[in-house]
Amino acid sequence: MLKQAWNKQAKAGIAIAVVLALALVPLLPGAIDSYAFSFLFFVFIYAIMAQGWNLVAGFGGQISLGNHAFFGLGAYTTAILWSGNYLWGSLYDAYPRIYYFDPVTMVLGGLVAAVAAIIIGLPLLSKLRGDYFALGTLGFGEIVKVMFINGGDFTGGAFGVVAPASTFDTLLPHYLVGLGLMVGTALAIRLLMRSRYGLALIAVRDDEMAASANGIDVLRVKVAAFAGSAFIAGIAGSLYTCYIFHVGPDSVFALDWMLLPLMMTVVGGTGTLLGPILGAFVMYAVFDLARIVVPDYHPVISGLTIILAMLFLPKGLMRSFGGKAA
Amino acid sequence: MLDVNNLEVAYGDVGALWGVSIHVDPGTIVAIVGANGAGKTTLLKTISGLLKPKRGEIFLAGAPLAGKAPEEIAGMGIAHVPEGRGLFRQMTVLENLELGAFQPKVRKRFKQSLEKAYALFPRLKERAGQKAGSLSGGEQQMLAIARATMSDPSLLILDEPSLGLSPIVVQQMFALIGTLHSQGVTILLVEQNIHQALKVADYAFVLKTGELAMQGTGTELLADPEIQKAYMGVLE
Amino acid sequence: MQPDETLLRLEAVQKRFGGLVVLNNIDIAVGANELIGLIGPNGAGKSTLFNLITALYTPTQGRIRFRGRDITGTAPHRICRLGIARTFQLVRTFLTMTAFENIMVGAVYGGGGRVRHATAAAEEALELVGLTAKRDVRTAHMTLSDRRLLEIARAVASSPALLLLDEPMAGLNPTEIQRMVDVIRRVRNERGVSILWVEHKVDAIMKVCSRVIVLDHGEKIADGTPREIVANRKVIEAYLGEPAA
Amino acid sequence: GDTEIVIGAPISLTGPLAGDGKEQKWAYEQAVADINKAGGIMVKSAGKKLPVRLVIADDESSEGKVASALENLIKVQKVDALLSTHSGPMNIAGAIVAEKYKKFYMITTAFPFEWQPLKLKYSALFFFHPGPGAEVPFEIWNKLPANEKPKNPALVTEDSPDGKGFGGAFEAAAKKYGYTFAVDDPWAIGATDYSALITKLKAADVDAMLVFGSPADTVTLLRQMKELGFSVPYLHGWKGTWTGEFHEALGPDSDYILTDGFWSASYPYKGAKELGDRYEAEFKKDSVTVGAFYANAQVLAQAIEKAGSTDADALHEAIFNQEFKDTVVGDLKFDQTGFALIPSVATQWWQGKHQLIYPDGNWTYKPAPAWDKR
Amino acid sequence: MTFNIPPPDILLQLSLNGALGGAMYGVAAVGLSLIFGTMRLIFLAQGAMIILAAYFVRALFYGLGIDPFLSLLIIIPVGLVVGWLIYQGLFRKAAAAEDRNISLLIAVGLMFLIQNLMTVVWGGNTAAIVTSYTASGIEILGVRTSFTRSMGFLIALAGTGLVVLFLRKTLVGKAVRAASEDMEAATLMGISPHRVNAIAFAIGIALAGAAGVAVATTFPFNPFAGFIFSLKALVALALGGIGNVAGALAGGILLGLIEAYVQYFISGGWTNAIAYGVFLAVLMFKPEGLFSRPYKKA
Ligand SMILES: Nc1ncnc2c1ncn2[C@@H]1O[C@H](COP(=O)(O)OP(=O)(O)OP(=O)(O)O)[C@@H](O)[C@H]1O
Ligand SMILES: Nc1ncnc2c1ncn2[C@@H]1O[C@H](COP(=O)(O)OP(=O)(O)OP(=O)(O)O)[C@@H](O)[C@H]1O
Ligand SMILES: [Mg+2]
Ligand SMILES: [Mg+2]
Repeated sequence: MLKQAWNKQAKAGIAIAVVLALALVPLLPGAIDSYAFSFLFFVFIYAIMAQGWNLVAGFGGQISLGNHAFFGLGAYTTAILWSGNYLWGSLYDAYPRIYYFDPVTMVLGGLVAAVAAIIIGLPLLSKLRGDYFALGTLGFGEIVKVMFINGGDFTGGAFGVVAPASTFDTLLPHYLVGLGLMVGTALAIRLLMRSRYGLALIAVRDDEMAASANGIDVLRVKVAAFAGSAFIAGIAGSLYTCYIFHVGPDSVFALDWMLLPLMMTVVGGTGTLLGPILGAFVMYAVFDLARIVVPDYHPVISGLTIILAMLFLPKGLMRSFGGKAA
Repeated sequence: MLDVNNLEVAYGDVGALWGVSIHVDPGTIVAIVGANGAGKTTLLKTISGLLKPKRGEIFLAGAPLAGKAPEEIAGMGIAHVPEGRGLFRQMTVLENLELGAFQPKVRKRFKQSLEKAYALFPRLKERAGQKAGSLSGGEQQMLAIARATMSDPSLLILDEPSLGLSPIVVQQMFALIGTLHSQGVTILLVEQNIHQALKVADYAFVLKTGELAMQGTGTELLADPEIQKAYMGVLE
Repeated sequence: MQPDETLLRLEAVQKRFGGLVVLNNIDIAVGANELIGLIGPNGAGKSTLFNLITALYTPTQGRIRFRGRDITGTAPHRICRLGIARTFQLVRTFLTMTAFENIMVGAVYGGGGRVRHATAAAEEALELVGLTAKRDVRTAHMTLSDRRLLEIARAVASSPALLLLDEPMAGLNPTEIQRMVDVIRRVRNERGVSILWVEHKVDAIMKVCSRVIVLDHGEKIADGTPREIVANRKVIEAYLGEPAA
Repeated sequence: GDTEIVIGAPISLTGPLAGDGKEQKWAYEQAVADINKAGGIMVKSAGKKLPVRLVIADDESSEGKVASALENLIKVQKVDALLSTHSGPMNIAGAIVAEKYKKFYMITTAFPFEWQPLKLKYSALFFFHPGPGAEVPFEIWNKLPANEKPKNPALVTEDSPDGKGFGGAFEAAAKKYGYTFAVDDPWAIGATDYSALITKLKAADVDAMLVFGSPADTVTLLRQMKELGFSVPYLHGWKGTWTGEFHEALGPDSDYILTDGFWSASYPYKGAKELGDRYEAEFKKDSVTVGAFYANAQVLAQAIEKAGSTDADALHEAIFNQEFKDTVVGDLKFDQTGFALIPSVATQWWQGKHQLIYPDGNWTYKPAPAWDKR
Repeated sequence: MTFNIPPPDILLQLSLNGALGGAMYGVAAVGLSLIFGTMRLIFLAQGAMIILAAYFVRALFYGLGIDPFLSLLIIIPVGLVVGWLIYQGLFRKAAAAEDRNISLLIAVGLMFLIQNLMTVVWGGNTAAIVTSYTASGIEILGVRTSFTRSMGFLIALAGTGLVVLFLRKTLVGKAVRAASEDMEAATLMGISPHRVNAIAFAIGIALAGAAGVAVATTFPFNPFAGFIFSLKALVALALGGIGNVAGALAGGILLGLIEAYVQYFISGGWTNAIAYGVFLAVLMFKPEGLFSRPYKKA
């Protein structure tokens, strides 16, 4: 008991220390222009995505293979609002500075994804369970991609949408917003899991029939988790657009945006709060290192790493080294 | 037939059995009784290889079972009807019975075994083409036992076979245990229905929180005041 | 019985799976604060009946009324919130949760209460079944009998008017059976809950229940006091058999 | 740097486009080696000739990964200027990153209709324009005798940014030259069955096809046309038809097929033939692209010399509105948007070789007979 | 766009060629179905295995002069062994674990690994085989169609038939189904669950080998061409009903028909969207697949 309490406190302490350290990184001389800085920024994006996947799959027990579609929806929403000529014209022309991480645009990116998740989640989740749901979401991802390719001028077709990059001058705000969103997502999920909603989510994961017999609206809980996961993915997509300035179907609807966060979560520890973040740090570091050290065949190394991690760390880092998970 | 010496089993760090030894003579019915959580299921699972013991040894007809996989142990003639029945719910009743006779030794006698099983459980014959998962609780238990007899085992392990059975079927089941016994099958029986179990058993062991508390012939234990007090409390 | 006292009423309920009629033309009425035993051979349709009442299945014919209101086709979670709670034949606890969290699910969602209020209800329910000492144990690590008790506590925590128990004594030894009997009596007496109780431990049913309903092959074949039931030839033939000893 | 000039390039070393990436890498390496052989680049600010070092980062054949590759080149490798990778969408992604970090990104192989609207300051592009490029087949048709002129031409393209862009250009050109397409249909990338499309073409009595697609898709289409006994006298391919693999996968069936290209070793320009010979010696086949990549490096080197530094603004001044002479693609004249046009090439496959038809063809076009008469 | 009803000969042509093309998805789906049905694993590396087999066929053809269809005699046994080894080496441990994500990710890792190893060994360019019968046509029902695709169809039919017989009729086949459902119970029957999983994997990979022959003789391919096969095979799998092996082949053929009709009547740009739309609709409204009979009592 005592040991457990200490363990918990120690974990929280380490987490706070790491966040503080990350927040202070920009103060180091030369840090902002270093590769490590953009490396960390990418880690944040993947950690947010992983966190979103963990919400629906780790805590909710519904394996979604369609989170890349929500990422893409968030990314496109941001890019279209910001550079297109829809609604009230180009946001960028109207407000030349606030388009970066404009909270309204970002939340809209998340909302569009969440609404899509509700529209697709209601029929899917009321009909499909387990593997069938996983397959369904995979199909959904492909459909969204094809729809965007065929979306005409509105989506920029197969070419996509470009936002003006000329005003970029430093990665600092990206870094800070990314860090803030990563920490914020983790805190939000922690709060959520301690609320009555978290109770219902775990109950549904453990036994749907018993959950419904105890008064839980199973479909609503599942759809809400799916939509929450999509919201997080949409925000991550929005953040990515602010960095990349060009969204196209092949880049933001790439399966990587689903597979890598999934893998990071499993490596870190499915159904744990810090696992997805830890997994994102470790795995992205491995991939990036491989890319720099052995550029000609780094995917081979990445593939091997995934296999080895799954063979030898199937429970995830958090559970293998961090004692029992929260 | 079966010798268990000084068995110790744990789930992770949590011990479940401490130094349990039992002995089963060929052709007898041996009952293991005890409260919930006493470790009865744990003992049976360890014998059939589903759990690995921390310490101790198990011999079947003199052959050590240590380190053997469950399927190998099954091949040596142990049939285990597990607590949760372990039916193949998506497969038909008939297919379940066929798989009961999976081992090469008994495949040839499949037809006779099937008739024998149907004779014991006519309900199963009616349901032969139905998915096992759609049977009622009691029907499923019947199927599980019938399936175990298909392999013509030398040692039949039953974990709470009367669980969820109606009184008539319970009676039939104990009669069946008697029949199998008279055919020379050795039976290791775990039961909550202590009265019935001790009545059919030649010998019985009482487990208490993972340790052997008592042993004796069925009649001895039935008469024991301790046992009566502890496990057969009359309803008020 | 007065109609307004009737809590649950099944009217000519039928359930078919494909061509197989599992329940046929069942009429059952459960009054307030009754403790009714439901017995019958394996496959008679007892669990199916429960699944119909809690809306996990929908009847192919007939109506189900609760407090006079037609609840046929209502979603399972609403049934619970209306005041019908149940346990399962194969225990279904939330395995990764602690005992207390399990009960909280019933208290918060079934009881429809606020979290603070629900906490008190959950503690009470835990106390009622005598599991207070196991409050923070994960149910994956609990024994079968404790999980059965826990299921009852979880159901009770949702403050039901009607509780459906599906073989709560299966797999329990006599001592534990006695404990279970006590719990069931307390639930009925202290909480004023009506209970419909499926069980094969006939002696327990006969001792405790005021009324017993017998199903056989999907038909209701008897409905009466325990005394009437044990003497009913049909029931003896179909189910009880001649007294063993 | 003061002692050397570091030039970075994202290249598809892995992933589906790794094959093309290998060719591109070879071309850049040749160009840098040749520059260094000549003593390097004269840089005014250093006051001497500086050697060039080429560093490469893998873009994994993915638009999304180009950004990471460039972050790596700019921040870890500290490159002074950049050369492009080789597909349109990836180069757009790359140009945007370069714009962010104010490093000059010298591009070839991207379509101006994708790049020009971005109005980027720190990248320049030379390539053929699908506008004039798309006119090539019509120019060729105009010179054909009346009985060989297509009556029912068809346009079939893959469903990709380039495919769509090109499709649009073809449609515009057809209008200009007075042709209408009897069939105008895209196919999904990686489609395995083209029988429905072929049935459609057959039903429309098509006698000429303009095809834009990857090598694998184009080969599958052609094979299936043969299987179904459908052939057209004039079949002109873009992107998928010029590689050696195309010829290998079709064998003699590749004869008569016309293909695009943006370079030819038979160009009269300085160094073209020599580069072509080197390529043939190394890879045992000819190429219709490596010259463009080689020229890309030539342009950047000349621009650095002109600008006297690798500063992005200085390079912008040195390239926009300027002319570059004697590259292996000839003279390049960049306009005020930073775009320079190179001619589009049309060749006809004949016994495994590209025979130049347009421009200035020394080879006369042969219409394809039916499959069983070849 | 106009919806002219085409003449019957064109319809026949569309249908025949669509069906033959779809059988390719079918072969891929049958192997996937077996692995999915027994291990509940979405084996995303199946497409990569098919391409690996195609490269192997090519090496046998150009290296040793072995005819691609004849090389089935080598590919199938090798596939069986490789499948067995892959299971024992990579999936044995994961199959016992409850977390299904782990085996999914191992499959993803394997896919990355194989794709990129192929790139390293054979380069990323398109590869192909040219034989005497490449691109030759034959007449079926008065309709001209591809010889190699017809052969692929036969391979698909034979492979599926054998697998179905194995699962339905043999005791080992039933054991494969049993172990996939309840591993612990299966062991108590004397069934070695790992052995039956390995059998399922071996057959699955052998079928990928057969599909590889069909692919190599028909299409040019590159190391990354397999993924689309995996996706299409998944669609075919769902159309046919998950775990329904014969249905997987039928699902593949149906998918081929859908694609052909969409390409002809609407536009090639929509084939994928419509195919995936049908896939979703089937999952939702008929999750047991289009070809499974509703359960009837004896
Ligand atoms: N999978 C498991 N993990 C951890 N502990 C377990 C596990 N299974 C059983 N136990 C514990 O081991 C002890 C013995 O359990 P076992 O199931 O053998 O008892 P039993 O005598 O069969 O009881 P019952 O009559 O309820 O079936 C109990 O304390 C139980 O909680
Ligand atoms: N989903 C289903 N599909 C087909 N048949 C079913 C289904 N559910 C139950 N049955 C059949 O309905 C009958 C009644 O089953 P039920 O589970 O209600 O019996 P029960 O009275 O609870 O029996 P027990 O006492 O053995 O638990 C059985 O014959 C069973 O096979
Ligand atoms: Mg037990
Ligand atoms: Mg029941």
